[in-house]
Amino acid sequence: MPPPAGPWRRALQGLASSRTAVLSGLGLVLIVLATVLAPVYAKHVAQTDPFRSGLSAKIMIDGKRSPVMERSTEGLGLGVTPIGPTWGAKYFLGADSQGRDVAARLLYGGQNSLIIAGAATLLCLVCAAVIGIVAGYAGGRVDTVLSNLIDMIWAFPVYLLAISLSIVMLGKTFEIGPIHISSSSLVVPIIIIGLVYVPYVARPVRGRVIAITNSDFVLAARGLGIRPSRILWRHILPNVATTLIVFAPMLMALNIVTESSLSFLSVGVQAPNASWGTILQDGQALLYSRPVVSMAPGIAIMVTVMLLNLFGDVLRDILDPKSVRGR
Amino acid sequence: MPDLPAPGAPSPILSIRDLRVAFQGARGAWNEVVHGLSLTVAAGETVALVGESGSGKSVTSLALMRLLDPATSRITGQVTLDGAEVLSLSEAEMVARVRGRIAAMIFQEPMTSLHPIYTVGDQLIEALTCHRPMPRAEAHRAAVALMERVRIPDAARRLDDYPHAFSGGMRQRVMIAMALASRPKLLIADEPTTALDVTVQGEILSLLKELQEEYGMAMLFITHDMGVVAEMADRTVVMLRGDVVEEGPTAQVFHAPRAPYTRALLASVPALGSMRGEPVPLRFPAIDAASGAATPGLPLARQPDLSAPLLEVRDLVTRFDVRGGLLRRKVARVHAVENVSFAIHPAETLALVGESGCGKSTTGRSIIRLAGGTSTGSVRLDATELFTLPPGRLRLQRREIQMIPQDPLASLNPRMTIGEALVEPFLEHRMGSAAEARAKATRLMEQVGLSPAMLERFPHEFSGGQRQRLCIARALMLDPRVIIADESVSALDVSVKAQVVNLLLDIQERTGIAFLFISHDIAVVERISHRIAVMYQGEIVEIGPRAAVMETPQHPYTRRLIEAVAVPDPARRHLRRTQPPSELMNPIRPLDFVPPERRYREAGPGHFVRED
Amino acid sequence: MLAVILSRLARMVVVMFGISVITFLIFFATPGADPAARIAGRNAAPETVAAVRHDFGLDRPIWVQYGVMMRKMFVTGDLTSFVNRGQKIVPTLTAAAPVTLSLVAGAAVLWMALGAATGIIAAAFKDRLPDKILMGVSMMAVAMPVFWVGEMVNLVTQSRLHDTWAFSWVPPLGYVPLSESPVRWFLALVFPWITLSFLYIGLYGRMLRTGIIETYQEDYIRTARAKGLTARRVLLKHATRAAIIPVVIMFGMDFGVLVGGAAVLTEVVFGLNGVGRLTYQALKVLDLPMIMAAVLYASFFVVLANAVVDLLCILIDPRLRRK
Amino acid sequence: QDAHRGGTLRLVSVSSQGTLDPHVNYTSQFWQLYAFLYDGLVGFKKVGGPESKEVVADLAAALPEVSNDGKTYTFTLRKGVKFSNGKEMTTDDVVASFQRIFKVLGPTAGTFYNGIVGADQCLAAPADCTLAGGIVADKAAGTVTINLVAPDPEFLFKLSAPHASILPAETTAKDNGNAPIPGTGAYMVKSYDPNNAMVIVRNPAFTEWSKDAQPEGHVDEIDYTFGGTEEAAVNAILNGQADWMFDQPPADRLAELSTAAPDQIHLAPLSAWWYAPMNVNLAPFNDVRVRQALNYAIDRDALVSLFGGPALAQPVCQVLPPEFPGHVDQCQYTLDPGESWSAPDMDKAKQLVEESGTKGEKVTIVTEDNAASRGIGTYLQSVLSDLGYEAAVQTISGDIQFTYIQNTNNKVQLSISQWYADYPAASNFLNVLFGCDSFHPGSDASINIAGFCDKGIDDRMKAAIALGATDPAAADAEWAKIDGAVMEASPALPLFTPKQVDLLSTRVGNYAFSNQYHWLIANAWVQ
Ligand SMILES: Nc1ncnc2c1ncn2[C@@H]1O[C@H](COP(=O)(O)OP(=O)(O)OP(=O)(O)O)[C@@H](O)[C@H]1O
Ligand SMILES: Nc1ncnc2c1ncn2[C@@H]1O[C@H](COP(=O)(O)OP(=O)(O)OP(=O)(O)O)[C@@H](O)[C@H]1O
Ligand SMILES: [Mg+2]
Ligand SMILES: [Mg+2]
Repeated sequence: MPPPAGPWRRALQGLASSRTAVLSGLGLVLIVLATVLAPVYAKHVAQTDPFRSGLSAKIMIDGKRSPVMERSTEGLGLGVTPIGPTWGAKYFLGADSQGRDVAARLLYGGQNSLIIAGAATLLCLVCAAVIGIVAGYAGGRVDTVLSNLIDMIWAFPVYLLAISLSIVMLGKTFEIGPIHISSSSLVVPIIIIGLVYVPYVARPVRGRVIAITNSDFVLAARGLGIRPSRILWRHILPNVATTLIVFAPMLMALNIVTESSLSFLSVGVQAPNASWGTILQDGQALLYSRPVVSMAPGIAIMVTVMLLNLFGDVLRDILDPKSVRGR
Repeated sequence: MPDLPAPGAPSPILSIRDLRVAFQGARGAWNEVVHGLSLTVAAGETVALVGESGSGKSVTSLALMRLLDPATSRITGQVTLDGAEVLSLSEAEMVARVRGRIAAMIFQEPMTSLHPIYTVGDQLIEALTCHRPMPRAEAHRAAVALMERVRIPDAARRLDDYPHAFSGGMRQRVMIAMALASRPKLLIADEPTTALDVTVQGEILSLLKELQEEYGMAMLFITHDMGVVAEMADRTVVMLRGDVVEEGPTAQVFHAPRAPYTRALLASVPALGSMRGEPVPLRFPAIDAASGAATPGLPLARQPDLSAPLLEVRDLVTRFDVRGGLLRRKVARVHAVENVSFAIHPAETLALVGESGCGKSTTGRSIIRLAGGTSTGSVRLDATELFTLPPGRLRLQRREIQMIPQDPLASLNPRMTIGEALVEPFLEHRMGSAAEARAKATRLMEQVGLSPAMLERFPHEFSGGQRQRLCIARALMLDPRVIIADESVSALDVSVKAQVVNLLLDIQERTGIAFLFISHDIAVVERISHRIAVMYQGEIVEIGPRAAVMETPQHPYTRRLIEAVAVPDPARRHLRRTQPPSELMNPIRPLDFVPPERRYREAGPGHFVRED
Repeated sequence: MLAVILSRLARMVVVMFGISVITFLIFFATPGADPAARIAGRNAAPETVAAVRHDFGLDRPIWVQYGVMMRKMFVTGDLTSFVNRGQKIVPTLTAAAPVTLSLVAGAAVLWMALGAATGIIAAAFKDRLPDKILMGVSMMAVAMPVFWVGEMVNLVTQSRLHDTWAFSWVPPLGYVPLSESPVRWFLALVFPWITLSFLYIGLYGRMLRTGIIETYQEDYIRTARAKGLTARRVLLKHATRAAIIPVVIMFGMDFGVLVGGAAVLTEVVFGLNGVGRLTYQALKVLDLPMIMAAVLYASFFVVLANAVVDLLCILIDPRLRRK
Repeated sequence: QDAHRGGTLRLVSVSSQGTLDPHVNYTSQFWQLYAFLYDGLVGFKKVGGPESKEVVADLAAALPEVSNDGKTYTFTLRKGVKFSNGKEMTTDDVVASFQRIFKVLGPTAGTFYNGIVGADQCLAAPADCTLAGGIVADKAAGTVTINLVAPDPEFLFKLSAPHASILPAETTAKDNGNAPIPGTGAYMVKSYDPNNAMVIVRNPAFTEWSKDAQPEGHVDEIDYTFGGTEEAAVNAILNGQADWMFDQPPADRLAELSTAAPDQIHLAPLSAWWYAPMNVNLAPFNDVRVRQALNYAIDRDALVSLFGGPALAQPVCQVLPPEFPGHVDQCQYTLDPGESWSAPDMDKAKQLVEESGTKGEKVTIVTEDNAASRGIGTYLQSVLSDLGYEAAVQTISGDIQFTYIQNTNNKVQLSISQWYADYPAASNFLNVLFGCDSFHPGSDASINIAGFCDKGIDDRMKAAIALGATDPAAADAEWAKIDGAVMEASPALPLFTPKQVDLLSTRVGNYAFSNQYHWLIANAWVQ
């Protein structure tokens, strides 16, 4: 008799047998790997420090030393344009308005973007799970209060929270036990982004919890005299987990985009640190002269999000072909 | 080999030759589920296709209509429907010539087979006009006529209702009406009554028979219920795992079955009335699947201890609020259980029978206070009044009285292995160490006829019958004194059903446990119970010793219930009566409804009948 | 019906009250937001700052200020901005509403039409080339940050290719009221519509496709096919109608937040002075009265959209209808 | 008749600037409009070039007679000047207008006009402001006399500011917000929606009385649209859909513009200063060596790059901008200290940091969320890291940043800011930005962001102001020395002096740039 396969094992097997899942998973691993190797790239390939302004830097091109920031000499001589893509080791994608290597920053930025989006996804899932489970399981007044809270978060302008938080945190370091949170820490955008989509997830989780609470196996567990706390922990939570897992890649994708939007409104990762969002924003100031600076992170976001979505689709099909629709 | 129609006989409406159907599974592997099936249906003839669950009956019927997803299935062989080579037609030709025209179909699940967001009339009219364009008014008239034809009362008005406002039986009538819309030459009915109540089942079957005659249709009737086969079919085809094992005129198949499988099948069919004269519950005969030889079942050795009731239910009332509108305010009440009283003694089995929705499950759940809604009355287990226990005490008391739920798959947590599920309640009640729990689980698995190695599996990896046994094992983990078995065998195949019934009787014999056996399957109830209670619309209308209730039913409803059961004997066809359709509705009552006072008369010793 | 409306109103009031209190508290906890100093202007004398603080009642207890603000917003309607002194908040918001409405409504038409088409076509051609192409494109649409798309669109239509025949008709960024010139209104909104709807076309297309494919598993589709309905009719009438319900729910929620100001990035990039941009600008300068009004306005639409969606679902799905 | 008369000028800006009330609004964007909407008793000459710093008589028939040791100014009003509502201007309007400055809590009431007799009471109780004894009108003679508590050499400049515009006496004494107040200028506001547009038309009651003070404009109408982005504005102008943008064209477009449309670009020097105040009361900048070190370390050439290159900005290492009264070229913080900046002196900087022993301390730079400010912040962060500090940049929205960095409670160590002169006097830079009087700890209104208060220097500044009343030339010389002394203490990093870029459509003619009002819109024509 073949060894029985648990649902997790089956999910893994399902993923392994799906070409889309394998390819997109591989792509994601490659992206993560590339961002992890950013220091190596910066140090050994591009040989630049992507966090130092290189406004007066010079570079050898075709045996000619030319400045990274090219001052316009024609016409009225206005404007300074960073060097464009060299397609060489140094300044592969050109420089940004601070004369820094865009390619190196793109890799570093990927780290931050992925960390923020990943951590925010986790935070969001945890919050949504707690809210959804408590609301769905407790029902009654607790449910009403939490449902209203969900509505409030949904209607609340994130950017108010973002702007205020970033100012309140400014220059301060909060120490909660061993955790240090400073204004430049990634925690700020993580918290903000993490909260934005809580309603998005909490609602279906709540619905699912209500369904599970009324399901036969929970009824059966009660009939067997199992304690309510154990029912919550052993019976309800694991069954909500699939819903949460199915949401994860999609949420991650949304969070990457949200992170870039927050940075676009300059609330997010603080200079000189980079994220795809901040590079996109830098690039926006160079949109007309060096579009590549904003194209590069744009495409990076797009590719990552697409891979995540592809992977998520397969995951959804495998875990729960009938659950979450669309997003 | 199936015998082909003799030359000169009317050419068959349907002829299938060497039909093979395969599905594409994981990693693209093809898995054949129908292996070279051949059969014919002549004009006006009824052919029954029987076999156990999963034997390929539905797949065959869908293949004929080319309703399988071409992307994941492969059909080979030859199917001729009234001269049309079905397998070589294009999808468009199927639509234009075959589906709905030559052949129409009725499905097993009337609850889900109608589109929930179109009115019944829309769907009927669509069926009428898609082959024969006609003005809307005419179509409307035709639809009303059809609805009347399938005997839906007040047809003109109900045309504008949505399916959810119809009961299962009514929906199945609508499905039939739709199938008849374009006057097909062949009607394929895939288990059209399995999901319905016995009483309704009878009505639908007689309606089908009647219409078949009237329209001169041939019918391919798919079922696993030998009783229904006996009622309906001219010829019978028996399927086993994708193969035809026997084929012939129905009477011949029933009286002189050739294949061992057919014999086994017939032996396991609980036949109503076969218990006449048996004093105690009787096990099903054990069948050897290879030879079909049956060893007769042993009667139950242990007698109930009638000295003192173990469980005493008095004046149990359970009502649910019906909330409506966006505000979710109370608009009415479901009187699911109304003044139910009975007692069960140690080692006794009380059966609770009645049609779907009459409140059987709710009664069971109310006893262990899991029904939700509002319950009043009194439930005593020995001397403990369950209805006044605080939640903590009640939780511990539940050990004594266990319920085996109606749907075993749904009642097992899909994310827990069977081992975990079995051990959990044992540990929760601090009945011993984890090792002891494990040992007991292993023992019980063996007792219910499963391998202890299966403890590591997840619920979905079991068959329906196995799951039912798992639930029994789980209940037994707590050494309860009463088990409420809710439709524990109704959804099972005949052979599996027999096994589970035997298992329950074994347990009772060994442990002296008392059962409240909830079922709508009277044939099974007859075998297993000491006493029977008949429920109708939330109330008990008749209760008494098994023999008394079965042999001298007093209440008209009880009689109707017993009569409606299809008897697996083609010689005793009795359905062809025109019965007025009775629509089962939930016992929904307005908020101010006061239930009438009921009195019971004693028809014999311990045999009580409601006075109406 | 009245009771329904009342309960919805109650919920709306609860949500709006909660949000306004949170907003208020956040504002006063934010350093640098002191309206008095900013109203007084740069290099104002301390006396002036103090006088302004008193004049605006900013020296009163915070709950009194809250009460006054709510009264000015809802009762007297003469709430004025802290930053643009004298700017009446309520009329400003109502003036911005049509811009957002034009943007969102037009985009909604576009995305519902194209999203539905995408979903239906993709489902009809499941796993074949058209499906793959459409799903690829909609995946891209979902994956592209909207402001980035907007910037790129502007780069092309306003600058790089503006002088070519293809884009010379593109008017400068900004909004033209419908009443002023329907043609110019339309032209000015073409690219904002496309940009805003792009994401949703992708989202809704994918959602609808999944829904339709799931619906095809349902028994009633099998019934419809067995009846002999054409494949097209089964797809359009039976599968799509059932699958569109979750899309409608989603649509209601999205429409609500967008009208409430969530289209901010599109508005900013395309220079449309709508509610979103108004909110965004108020946020940038921490203009409490404007933020407050905008936030309440948005929450109003969110709750309203929830209610409308509930109603719509009941209209579409008779199962939810109980007497 | 003027051949260029007529047409509509289409102006665009990313955002409007709030209230229309000339007594309240304190933004260069709207002051530019007040130039042709309102008049004071005197005003800056509305011509391009250096002459624009001159004060000429406006509603007064002539420049005032100053008597009583510079404490009494007597103005004779012009006759026949009408407000746009048709009413004739009288001395009543003048008196009421001066009272109104205090009643509406004008931003400069306590800094520009507090020297008028009776201003103290007005500041204390604005509602009952009479300025008794401060403003004396003789209606019959048509004269107004202003009495000051002490002589003020800059008083005429202050009177030229739009905050001293003469408005009809019946104007309500509170901020009129978006409702236009009738003025005496050549144009009047027809409609204003801060979220959408402003329409300005000719003042029907206007007749030109002095071309220098209030010229009759060329165009018939000015449409000012708010919204959109800078990029969009550039595109609109290049595409001929707009005539001028208030905001500076994004640095990104400059190279393109300077080759593609050199004729449409006008560059003008500004009396402005980009600087980075260092909080002298917070570590590590409470150590003068650290402040000096940073001043030595920054590469002003790189900063100029960030702003668009040498054509657009000029590196400076002192407070007073070039060609400003009191300015003398000097640069202490360069490789070879002297008159002008040449290159950073990193060795010296590192040595100073070493001496101060503050290496490794944390520094947060608070910048605005525009490209230039953020760029400078990022650059400074880089320099601070080189010097051994642990530096971080924090970007916040511009309007909030300006008040945020002023408040000592927020403990801002280093920030980026700008200062644009209100009027051409050295005190407007030095005294305002580094005087003890403008340092208000714990307040959001404390323009001395560095918190620099040196008693000795403060006294010298007060003396220099007083000297200006009698001997402007000597005062200017003294200001130059004070400039040097302030820079010695190094409370801020002078970054550069920006130039104004005006991008006009091809159809705009007669561009003139006033130091005070910037582009003189009314002087331009479109046909
Ligand atoms: N779409 C499908 N894809 C793969 N396998 C299928 C599919 N449909 C049916 N099967 C398999 O084909 C076999 C026959 O199924 P079928 O539904 O015909 O059984 P049945 O005889 O109708 O049983 P029941 O009485 O339970 O309805 C089963 O093993 C089933 O698992
Ligand atoms: N939680 C509930 N809320 C409202 N109504 C309920 C609830 N549970 C059961 N009912 C109603 O109570 C009645 C009795 O239901 P019950 O499940 O007991 O019937 P049953 O006899 O077990 O039927 P079946 O044979 O179909 O299982 C039905 O009309 C049902 O709709
Ligand atoms: Mg079947
Ligand atoms: Mg039941």
